[in-house]
Order: sequence, then C-alpha cells, then structure tokens
Amino acid sequence: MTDFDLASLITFIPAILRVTTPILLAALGVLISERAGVLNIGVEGMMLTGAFAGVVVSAATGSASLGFLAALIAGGLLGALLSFAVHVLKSDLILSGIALNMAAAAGTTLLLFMLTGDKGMSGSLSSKVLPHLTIPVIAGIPVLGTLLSGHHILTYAAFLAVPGVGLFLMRTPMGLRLRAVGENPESAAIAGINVRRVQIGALVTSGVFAGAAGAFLSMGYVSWFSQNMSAGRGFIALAAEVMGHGSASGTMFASLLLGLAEAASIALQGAGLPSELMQTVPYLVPVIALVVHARRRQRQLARA
Amino acid sequence: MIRSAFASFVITAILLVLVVGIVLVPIAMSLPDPLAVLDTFVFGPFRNPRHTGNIIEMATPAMMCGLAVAVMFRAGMFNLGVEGAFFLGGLATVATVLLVPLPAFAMAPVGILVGAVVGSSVCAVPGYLRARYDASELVSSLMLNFAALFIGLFVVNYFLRDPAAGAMVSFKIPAEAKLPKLITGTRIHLGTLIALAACGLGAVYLFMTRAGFEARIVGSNPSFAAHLGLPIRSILLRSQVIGGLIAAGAGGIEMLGLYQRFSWQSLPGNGWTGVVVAILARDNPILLIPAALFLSYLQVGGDLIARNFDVPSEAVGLIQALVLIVVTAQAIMRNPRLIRLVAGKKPAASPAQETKAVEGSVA
Amino acid sequence: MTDRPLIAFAGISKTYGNGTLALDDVSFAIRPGVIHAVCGENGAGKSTLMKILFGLEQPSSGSIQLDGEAVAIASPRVAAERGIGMVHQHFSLVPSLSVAENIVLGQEPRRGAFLDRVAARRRVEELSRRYNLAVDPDATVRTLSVAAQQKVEILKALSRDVRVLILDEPTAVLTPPETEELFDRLRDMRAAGLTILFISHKLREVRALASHVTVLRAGKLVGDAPLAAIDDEAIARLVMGQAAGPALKRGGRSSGAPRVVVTGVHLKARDANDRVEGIDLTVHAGEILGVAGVDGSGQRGLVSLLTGRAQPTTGAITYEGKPSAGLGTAALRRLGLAHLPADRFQDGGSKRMTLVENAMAGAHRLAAFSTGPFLKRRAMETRTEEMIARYKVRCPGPNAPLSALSGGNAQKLIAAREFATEPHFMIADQPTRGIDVAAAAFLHERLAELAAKGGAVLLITADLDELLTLSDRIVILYAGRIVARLENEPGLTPERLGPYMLGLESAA
Amino acid sequence: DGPKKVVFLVNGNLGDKSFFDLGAAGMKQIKAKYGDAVETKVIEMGTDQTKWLPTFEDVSEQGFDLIVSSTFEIADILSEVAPNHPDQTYVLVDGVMPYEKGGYDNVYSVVFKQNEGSYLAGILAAGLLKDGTIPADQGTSIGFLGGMDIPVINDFLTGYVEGAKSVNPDIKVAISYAGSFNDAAKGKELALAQYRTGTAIGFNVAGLTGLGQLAAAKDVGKWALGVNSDQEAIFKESDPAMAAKVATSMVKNIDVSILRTYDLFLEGKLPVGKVEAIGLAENAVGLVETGNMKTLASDDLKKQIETARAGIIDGSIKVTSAFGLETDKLNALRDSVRP
Ligand SMILES: Nc1ncnc2c1ncn2[C@@H]1O[C@H](COP(=O)(O)OP(=O)(O)OP(=O)(O)O)[C@@H](O)[C@H]1O
Ligand SMILES: Nc1ncnc2c1ncn2[C@@H]1O[C@H](COP(=O)(O)OP(=O)(O)OP(=O)(O)O)[C@@H](O)[C@H]1O
Ligand SMILES: [Mg+2]
Ligand SMILES: [Mg+2]
Repeated sequence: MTDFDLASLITFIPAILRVTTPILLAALGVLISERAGVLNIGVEGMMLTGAFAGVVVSAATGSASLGFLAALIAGGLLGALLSFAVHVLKSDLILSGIALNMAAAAGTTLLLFMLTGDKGMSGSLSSKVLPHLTIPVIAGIPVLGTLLSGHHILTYAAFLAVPGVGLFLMRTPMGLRLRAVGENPESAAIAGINVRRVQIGALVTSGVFAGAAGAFLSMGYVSWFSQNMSAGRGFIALAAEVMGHGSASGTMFASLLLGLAEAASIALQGAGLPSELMQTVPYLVPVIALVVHARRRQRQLARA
Repeated sequence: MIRSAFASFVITAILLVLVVGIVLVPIAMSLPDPLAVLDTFVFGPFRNPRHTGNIIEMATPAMMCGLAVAVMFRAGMFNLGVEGAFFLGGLATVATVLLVPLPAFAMAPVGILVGAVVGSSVCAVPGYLRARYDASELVSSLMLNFAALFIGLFVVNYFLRDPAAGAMVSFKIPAEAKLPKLITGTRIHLGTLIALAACGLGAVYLFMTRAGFEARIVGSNPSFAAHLGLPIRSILLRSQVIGGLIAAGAGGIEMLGLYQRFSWQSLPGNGWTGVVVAILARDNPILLIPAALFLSYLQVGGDLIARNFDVPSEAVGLIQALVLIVVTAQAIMRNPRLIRLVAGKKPAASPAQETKAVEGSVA
Repeated sequence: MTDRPLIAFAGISKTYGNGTLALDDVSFAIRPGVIHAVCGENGAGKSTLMKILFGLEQPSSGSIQLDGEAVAIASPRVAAERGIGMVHQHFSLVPSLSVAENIVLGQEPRRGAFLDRVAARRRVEELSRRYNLAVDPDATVRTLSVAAQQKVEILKALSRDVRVLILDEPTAVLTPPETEELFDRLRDMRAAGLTILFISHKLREVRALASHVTVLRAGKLVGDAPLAAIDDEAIARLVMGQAAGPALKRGGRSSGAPRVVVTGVHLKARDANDRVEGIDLTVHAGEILGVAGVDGSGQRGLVSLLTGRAQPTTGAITYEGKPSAGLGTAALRRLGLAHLPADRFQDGGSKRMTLVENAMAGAHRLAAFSTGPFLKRRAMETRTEEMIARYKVRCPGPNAPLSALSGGNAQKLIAAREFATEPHFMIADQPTRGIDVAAAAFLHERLAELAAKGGAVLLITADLDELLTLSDRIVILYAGRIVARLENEPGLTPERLGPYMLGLESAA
Repeated sequence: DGPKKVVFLVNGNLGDKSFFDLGAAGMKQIKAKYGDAVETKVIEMGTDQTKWLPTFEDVSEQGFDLIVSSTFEIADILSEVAPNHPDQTYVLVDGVMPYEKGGYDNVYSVVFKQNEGSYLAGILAAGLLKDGTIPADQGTSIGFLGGMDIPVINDFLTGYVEGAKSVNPDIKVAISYAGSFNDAAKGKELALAQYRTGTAIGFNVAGLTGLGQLAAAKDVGKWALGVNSDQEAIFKESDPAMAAKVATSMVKNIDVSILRTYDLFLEGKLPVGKVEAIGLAENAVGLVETGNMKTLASDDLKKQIETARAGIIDGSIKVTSAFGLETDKLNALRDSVRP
C-alpha cells in the first residue's frame, strides 16, 4: 500500500463514495429534522429498521423496488412514531430518539427471529439488491469512467439529493417554513404556520432518508440484514450534519470527509501499525478538520 | 411542590402498570403462567436481596454518568463524551493499580483519581475546543468516544494484556485495590456511597455555589452571561472538566467495584444511560438518584423474566424503550387535570419548552 | 359606520398555567372603523387580551364575538383568515431570514414549486411604498436595528388582508418623525375602513390617534369610554388607581469630575449600524448625558465599547482616569459600571431562571450573598423580595421564572438589579421602553437620584420626552458620529433635535 | 426422577454466527437426541458484563444438572461462583479455569484448537494459488479479516499463516481487523481493500462483519474462506452466486462437542476438574470438504491437506497458538508475511 500512485488513488474513490453514501443519506435526513428544530437522534434506529424492511419485503415480493419502498416507508413510519412521542405525548425529543434506537435494535432482532428462526442474519431469505448503474458513454472514458460510472444507484441518489435538499430548504416555500419553525417556532406560529405539522413532516422525511440509508446497507453493500448492521453510522451522520453547519452542501462535504477518513483507515490497514491505532483515524480526522474549520471561521469573524 | 412531585410519582406508577400491561400481558398470556411473569417483573427484584442489590449496583454508575451529563447540560453543553470518559477512566484506573507500585491503602483512591483525570480528557478536550475555537462539542465528543475506545484497546493489547488469559483482557485487579463491599450477599460496594455523595455534592454545586450558579447562567442564556461579564469560556471549560472527572471517576469505581480485570472491548453504553437518566431527572442531581434506581429496577425486572420465562430479551428491550417515552410524556405527566386529580391542587409552573433548550445548544 | 360592534369581548377570563389570573371577566365592544386604544399598567393584561383575540392564547372562560357571531379563534391562522393582524410587543421575526422572507412567511408567492423571490421582494417594496415604511427587503433581519425590525413587524401585519389590526406598543422605539408618519398611515387605514386596536402607555399618542379608550387594571376592566368624554387625568387615575405624581423637573444638577472619557474612538463592526466612526465624549460625575439618534446610528457599537464587550479599533477610553483598554465587562462592572440593556430578554436576564436568580446575578459574588464558594440563598431571596416590593414588580413570587412576567415587569426587575449596585457609571439604554407611566416615572426618579448622588449616567433613548426630561446635556449621533452637542436648556424641543437625528444638520 | 435440566448461558446475544449460535445449536442437538428425558434452556445475559455474575448465581441455585457457558471471560465468573456451589456441575467451552491453583473440581473446560483447523485452511489458500487453480491474475497473496486483534481471533491467524507458509514460505498475507463483529458493510469494505491490492483469497474470522467478505468476493469474482459454521451453506439457497465463491469453511464443532459433553455427563465420564483441548484428532475442528472445495481443490492439494492433518494429529507438526503468545512474537509473525 505504499504505491500511492494516481491509479490506486482513482480506484480508491469508489470506496470513498461507498463509505460516504449511507452517512450522507442519513445526514441529509438529520439536516431536515434539525432545520425544523427537531433533531432526529433516532436516525440510527430508523436506518436499522429500513435495512430490515428492505430485505424482508424484497424477499417476500421478489422485487427490489418494493423492498426499497418498504425501507422508505419503515423509516418514515418511525419518524411518525418519534413525532407522536414528541408532539402528542410531549415526551423529551432526545430521550425519545434514544428510546427509539433501543426499540429498533430489539425489534428488528425479534422480528428476524420470528421470521427466520435466526437472530443473527437473514441469510436464508432470498432478498434482492438494488443495482449499480453504468453510465453508457462515460463508463468507457478511463479516469472519468471510474469516477462517475458504475456506482450503486443509491450513491447517485444520495449525491443528487444534496442539491435537492439544498433547493428545498433554501428556495421553496415549504423549506422557508421549515427553517422558520426550526429557528423560532413562536414566530412561525404567529405567521400562521402549523408548527406541529411542519415538524411531523420533517421527522417523517428524515426517517425516509434514514430508511434509504439503511436500504443501502442491506440492499447495496451486502444482500442481507444482520443484527445491528447500522453499526453507529446514524451517530456519524449526526456528526456530519453538525459539521455541515446546517447546509446541504456543507453536510455533503462533511460526509465526504468522514467517508474519506474511514476509507483511508481501511486502506492503511496492513501498513504494519497496530490496528487499534489505525481505527482511530476516522474519528480523529473529523475532530482536526472541525478545529481547522472553526479557527478559520473565527479568524474571518475577527477580520470582519 | 412536594404534593405535585408525589402526584407525578403516582401517575408514573399508574402509567407503568398500563405500559407493562399493554406490552407484557400479550406475551405473558402466551406462556403457561402469565401471572407469574407479571409478578416476577414487578416484584421479583425485591424478593431476593441479591436482586435488590443488583438494582443498586447498576444504579451506581448510572447516577454518576447522569450527574456528569447534567452538569454539562446545565451549562448548555451538549457533550456526549461521558461514554468515552467512563471507558477511559475505567482503563486508566486499572492501568494505575496494575502498573504503579502503590501501598495497598492508596491503590483505590490513587487509581480512581488518575482514572478520573485521564478519562476526563474525553469530555475536556471537546470542552476546550468549544471554548477556544467554538468547535461543536457534540461532534468532537461523539468522535473522541470512539477514538478513546481504540486507543484504550491499544493500551490493553500492548501494555496490560494478560498473555495467560485467552481474551484481550488486562491482568487481574489486585484484591487490595477493590472497593470494599458494603452489604454481604450483594455486590453493593463503596462506590454506591460515593455516587450518592456525588449527587448530593452535584446539587450543592449547581444550586448553592457561585460557580454552579454561573454555569447555569451561561447555560440558560449566554448573552446574559456576557452582559454580566462572566468568563464564559472558562465556565464552559470548567463544566466539561467537572463532567468528565465525574464520568471517568465512575468508570474507575465501576472497575474496582464490580470487575476482576479490565475486559471492555467496546464502549459499555453507560454514557447513553447517563443521558437518559439526566433527562428523566430533568438535570436535577437529587432526582438522578430515583431516576437511576428506577431505570435499574426496570432492567433487573426485565432480566428476571427474560431469564426465567420464555420471554425474549428483546421484548424486554422494547418494554423499556416504551416506558422511557411514557415517563417523560409531559402530555400525561404534567397534565394539569391529572395532577389536580391526584394531588387535589394546582400544578406548579412548567419551565417553558425544555427540549427546545437542548436543541438550542446543539446548533 | 354601523352601531353593531365588530368585536365584542364577553366575560373573558384567563388564568395562566402557573395560576396567574391575567384577565378577570373582561367585557367590552369595539366598533368597526375606529382606532380603539387599550391602556393599563404593566401586567394589566393588555397583551394577554390581544393574544386571545389573535388566537395565540385561549381564554379560560368567556367568548369573543366577531360581527355579532361567536367565534373560536383557535390559532393565528384562524385569526388571519378572519382578517385579524397583529404587531407584537415582542418581536416575532425569524432572525436568519431576510426581510422579504419574514414578511411573506406563511403566504409565500410561488413560481412552480419554488418560492418566487422576485414577487416576494416586489410585494415588500410595494407595501413599503404604500405605507411609507422604508425597509431593505434583502437585509437579514438579524442585522437590523430594533426600529427597523419594528417596521418589518408592522409591514408583516399589513401584508395580510386585514380588517382588524392590533398594535401592541408599536411606537416604543420609533423616532418622532417616524411615529408621526406611522400615525398618518394608521389614520389613512382607518379612513379606508380598517379597525385598529392600539396599545400604548403614552397618553399623548392615545389622544392623538384613538377615538375610544379601554382601561384595564390587574386584569379587570376599569374604564371604557370615548376619548372625547374623558380627560387625561381621569385616564391616568384609572390606569394607576390613583392620581399621577408631580412630573420631574429637568436639569439643575451640577456636574463633577470627568468620569468616563472617550477620545477618538472608532469601531469596525460587521454591521454598518453598529460602526463608530470617531467619537469624543465625556460623562461627568453627577450628570445625565442624553444620547439621541435614530436607532442604528452607532448606539449599539458605543454601548459595546463602553461595556467592554468590544475593544476600540482606534482611540481610547478612560474610566475614572484609568485607561480601560483590555478590560472586559467583568472588570468594568467591578469598577462601578451598570448597564440597562435595550433588549431585556436577550441580554438582561434569563427567562428560564427565577426572579431571585435574575435579580442577584452579578451581585452573587458580594460578601453579603456568598460565603466562600457558597451562596447565601436566604439573603438573596430576602434581597429580591425587597427589590420586588420597592420596584413594584407584579409577579407570583421571587421563585417564579422570569418568563412569567409581563414585559414591563421584567424590565423593572432588571432595572432593580442594575441600580442595586449603586453604580458610578450607568448606561441606561431605552430604560423605559414598554413601561407604564408610573413605572417610567419611578425609573426616572431613580436615574435622577443616581445622578444627584454623584453617579454618571449615559441615557440612550428614542423617547425624546424622556430625553428632554432627564438629560443635562445631549449629544446626537448620526452614522457613528456625534453631529450635535447641546445643553438641555428650557427652550429645547423635540422639533429642534429632528434635523440632527436625520443627518440634515450638523453642529459639532 | 424427572428429566435432566441443562442450561446454556450466553454472555452476549444470540445471532453472532459463532460460539453463541453454535452453543445454542448444541442444546438443540441434546434436545433432539434425548427428547423428554432432558429440558434445555438458553439464557442470553447480554453484553453488560456486570450482569453475568448475578445470572450465574441465580442459575446455580435453580437445580440445573449442567450449566454450560462459553468464552474465556466466563472463567473469571466461574472462579467466583463454582466454589460456592460444589454440587453443581459447570462446563466452560472455549475457556480454561486456572486449575493449577487447585479447586474447580466441578468445572469441565474444553478448548478448541482452531489453530489446527486454520492450518489446513492456510494450506488450502496458499495451495490454490501455488498450483494455479486460482490464476495469478486474480492476485498473489492471501487475506485474513479478523473481528478484533484479540487472542481467540489471532489463534486462527497463527495457524492460517503457518499452514500457508508450509506450502509457500514466501506467501504474503494481508491482515485487517474490523474492530467490530456486527458491521457487514465494513467487513466488505475491508475485504475489497484487500482484494484490490492483490489478495486472491481471504479468510474471514469476524462474525457478522466477516460475512461482508463474501459479498466482496462475489462482487470482484475472488475467493472467500468461511469460519465456524459452513458459510457456503448459509447462502446456498438464497444467493448461489455468492455461495459459489466460498472455497470452504473452517468449522469449529462447538455444537457437536456440547452434545458430546452431555453424553459423557450422562455416562458419568465427564472429566470435571480438568481441561480438554480438542482439535483435529477429535474432529472438533476441520474443513468443510463436501462443498465447493470438493471440485475446486486438486487431488494433490487434498492429499497435502490430509498429510498435514495426520502430521498434526500424530504430533509431528506443531502449530503455534496465539494463547499465551506475546504481542511482540505475534507482530513478528505478522510482519514476516506483510505484502
Ligand atoms: N450540491 C449542490 N449542487 C448544486 N447546487 C447546490 C448544491 N447545494 C446547494 N446548492 C444551491 O445552493 C443553494 C444554497 O444551499 P445550501 O444548502 O448550500 O445553503 P447555504 O445558503 O449555503 O446555507 P448557509 O447559509 O449555511 O451557507 C441551494 O438553494 C441550491 O440552489
Ligand atoms: N405565559 C405566561 N405565563 C404566566 N403568566 C403570564 C404569562 N404571560 C403573562 N403572564 C402574566 O399575566 C399578567 C398579564 O400580562 P400581560 O403580558 O397581558 O400584561 P400587559 O398588560 O401586556 O403588560 P405590559 O404593559 O408590561 O406589556 C402579568 O401578571 C403576567 O405576569
Ligand atoms: Mg453553505
Ligand atoms: Mg404587554
């Protein structure tokens, strides 16, 4: 792994995009909820449930699209559930999110056991996966082909969703209302906006994104569901959103940075350093980046 | 005050019966002896002193982690480093008692102290980055938790590992370093008293000292703190250092109280328990004690039915998640009509939108 | 005009969650096409009543009739549908959004799926022209001065098709010409058939504008009459439950040694409204120096320099002879600085903390209130109770959260805290904004008393009556500079100040 | 008297596709074989280690005839509980009691020589490359994907490396650790990184994480080696294309050995107070030879594997164990094969 030439760098890029995809999808979901003032801590559980629903429904129907739809619906339903806890029962938002994560971890395992008799994974189900896309002309061009073609459909979806979410938040009436609700719910209510409805919508949408992120794990990365397979990515997504300072493009760059750090730590395994130390890389790089970024902001503010 | 607090407890109790009823009853009905299942869940933890002891053992780290979270949340810091601080504190404590030649009487106090100082870095570093550079403490603490985990595993593997052991665990903790047991027949140890004292001191700190008062001012309105000329950065940092010391100290106490060796290979999850407990207690150090005991009671009751009946442990997890949501449900808990019904009196003022405050500090 | 009332309140009572009885069986009617004033002391229940009409609060009992028909106004949306608009006492704008976005929020013009920004901007420009309230539609609200935000508030309320417009203390921060302009517009609107509910503590404004007045005291209706049938003194008596005391006499103090000297100070700020472009200023012991100026002329920058929250880019400030360079707020407060901030909830206190905590913050380090690291809670509480009594703060008790207080009462508590330290130098920034006549008079006495005892006072206010009543000398700020320095002689009138404030004249 | 009662205590959660699931499978086999004459039970104790001791104490008082549990961590728990319940019989799978200090006459320990089975896996992997069954353009090195850098995982590694070296002393082994046992996506990414840099066949010893290697092998058309249970069989029905890339699995017959333990217990022949190390000789570990390996491996290679098996059983071949191995020595071994 010492020959870090251009060729190996280019083969490295698909890995970065793969690692980034679930983080980015979930982080965009977190972004929508956060801008509406209801930070979705339950994104981890929603991801896991999405992964589960995708596998089970695609195995039952034999259709990857139906499985994917189920993943989105499952995530959205959990968003609705979280919002029920927060808006109807008036429970604490953070605590309800944590509880939702607990419930999702237990619930998916329990359902898996009831369906397959196995608590670990769904290997016995013939579930379907979503395709990788080859872009006709571009695929043939040497470097560009590797960069732009042959990725998983949800990788494209995730990156296309970035301007989509950005435009939605910054340029549509709904996005305007959502930001107003998140920043100052009293003022939004005075302006005649139904705060509760906007927040419910945001949590459901957030859940849908998390469901898509989960589907990427179980219908893209691998072709099965396994216990707790989200493995903390929801929390990484939370961090990515915060690092992105509330903008869609910022969230994308933060997710890419986190993905890059993770992919680098994977590629550097076997360089002879203790594996534990290599594993700290994906967690230290973001902290350093955060500080560098924050210092620059501070200087800019000081200069202004 | 007391009456409405009491009313809250009565409402909680009634609710719990309902929740447990809704989830557990169908499961229990499918088993041969449904009543025994319910009975074990509710009363089982008190039938055997050992099980009652389990509640208290489990509540000990929960109280301290809850306190660490509460101290930081009160200063407006959404620092999640308690998880990593607890882990690293446990590790550094064990490393100290194993590697540093100390007289027997000094092992536990010095070990815990070193553990607290070393482990607190997981909260203090994000605290410093926030105070100095205004870098989000949520992100850096979330990340440093994992960094602490892997650095900890590295230390165990290369410096503390018992090669005679078949797993990656440290050498055994010397018996002299263990915290004394308080009640025979249980594992309740000195750490429980430390945790209770810590909660008491935490209440004193937050509500009766100048420093705690200032931290709360910063936490509730930083602009007001600036108007008063309070040294905001050092107050923020101080709160997170204190939180880190408590959390890491709790890790050390847990190790010397209940463990034979350092054997964690992943983050033990006490930080999240701390967040849950702190929210249940509304960041009030005294209420942390019943909150932690309540959570542990649920856990022990759940474990008992999972162990003794054909109830999947996951079903117990579901019940616990549901209970958590319901006991913080203001729509029910603080429903003025309900409280009046139970206490026969008007409810106290509810501080406006507490969730909002937490969100605010995230941004 | 018909005689049938447009709005009728019937037996409205409101008890807040904490048990405060804010309104007690209030019934009165408002005829269409009039300007109807509502007066009352701080905490009398004016805002609460208006919030009920606007659907923000629900009455505990009683009902509202609109056009003779009982209606349930469940939310602001319902109110808007019924043609009711409101300008709030406390701002209801979203700081990070632009002026145009704030104004169209909730009824956005669309182009396809997108927000039609051009149409939004056009709508604002049109409103702004129609009502003669100049605002920049693209400015971010956060960067606007309080007065500019107030204008946005008014435009926002007017942007809906309203037949009833509620204005809860809209003039508190407007300059006289701006107020006059607003009144002209309001009269036009009335002429066009709009019904206006107008809340103000200033009797002069009520008389100039309204045709009918309703007075609330402690939640009860104590008076309801056409203005033609009632004189000022009678209204004041209804408001306060007693006759007003003698008015304060202006000036007449002898000033002592220079206490705060500002020389050639510049401050570069991100926001042009906060920039200070070279100010020389001396505040002497025993005098009240009034600062006039359209809001956003550099007052905020000046205050942040004097309170140690910002350091001058160039120039120097000395404090009792010592240079204050590098000293932060804490150090300055120790030297005897006190500051009544313009935005009481943003800077002046913490809504979620109790009255005791708000009142004692800052003083808590004094020996009287702490021993070693510990607070003396009993002493703090006793002291707060004294403040509450002395400043007549209407509240459920010292341990209630600040959020439960009406705007004016919160301001009184904060003033009590700032005066309590017997400061050497007091910066009073809009000290009586939104405060009732009696309370304002009380605060004026405190300021005068402080000066009489040798304190130096810098009074920044948009209320020119207040300025002229209290100040010994007056400086006028325009675009970060002092454009006039005047002795407050008996002949000085608001009209003389106007041209300086608008930058039309300079005498410095 | 009534049926015998046996309990298996899981110090974690089921679904690991490793010791715990295999232990539970062993309990099923006992039930299947003895029917109404036995009551079996599986208790999940979860990952919170402070709960394990109380569970053992409870269970020890509930009149079970045999209490079975696994992994080294349980040795510490049993060293506290077993002496207090001298009449109770315990079985510790994959862990050893400190018998040398005396006591523990009521605990039977059984450990698996996974290094022996892995030695054969190493021969297979290196052999497939050497004889060209896997063409050189697929890669020239072999891979190892571990869950964590811990002794029980490294015990697979030492055998695997030594077996491969016995075929080709210059063999290169790409070694990665995932740091987690339930992150299949990360396992896939780690495996892809290995395959990308010249690995042609990899061995996964990482629970659910390791299964990611199979997905990677399928995507890039290279080879995987399963562990603990027959991983080819897991996907045979649901994803034949993926199952086709599993050359074989190194199985650890924990289930079989638990059944054997119970047989011995019934016969009164269970060697309590002792540790038994079982490996190739006892058929406790080994390769799955009925699946892809049957057609994939040449006869020569199969013969070579047989020879090695015999050598290990008769003691002429010594396989290094990671248990008790110092970190330095292990690092030296890893360095010697680094690509
Ligand atoms: N990835 C992208 N590709 C193309 N256009 C984008 C992309 N992201 C954002 N945009 C455009 O930029 C606009 C701004 O969106 P974005 O989410 O970046 O907010 P922002 O204005 O940068 O927020 P902030 O105030 O935090 O800087 C969007 O409305 C959209 O038109
Ligand atoms: N949200 C609330 N919760 C509890 N009490 C409140 C709340 N809002 C107002 N009050 C109380 O209700 C009473 C009436 O308040 P309101 O705001 O209507 O007064 P106001 O007449 O508008 O006073 P001001 O002139 O100071 O604005 C006051 O005693 C106040 O303390
Ligand atoms: Mg941006
Ligand atoms: Mg009011």
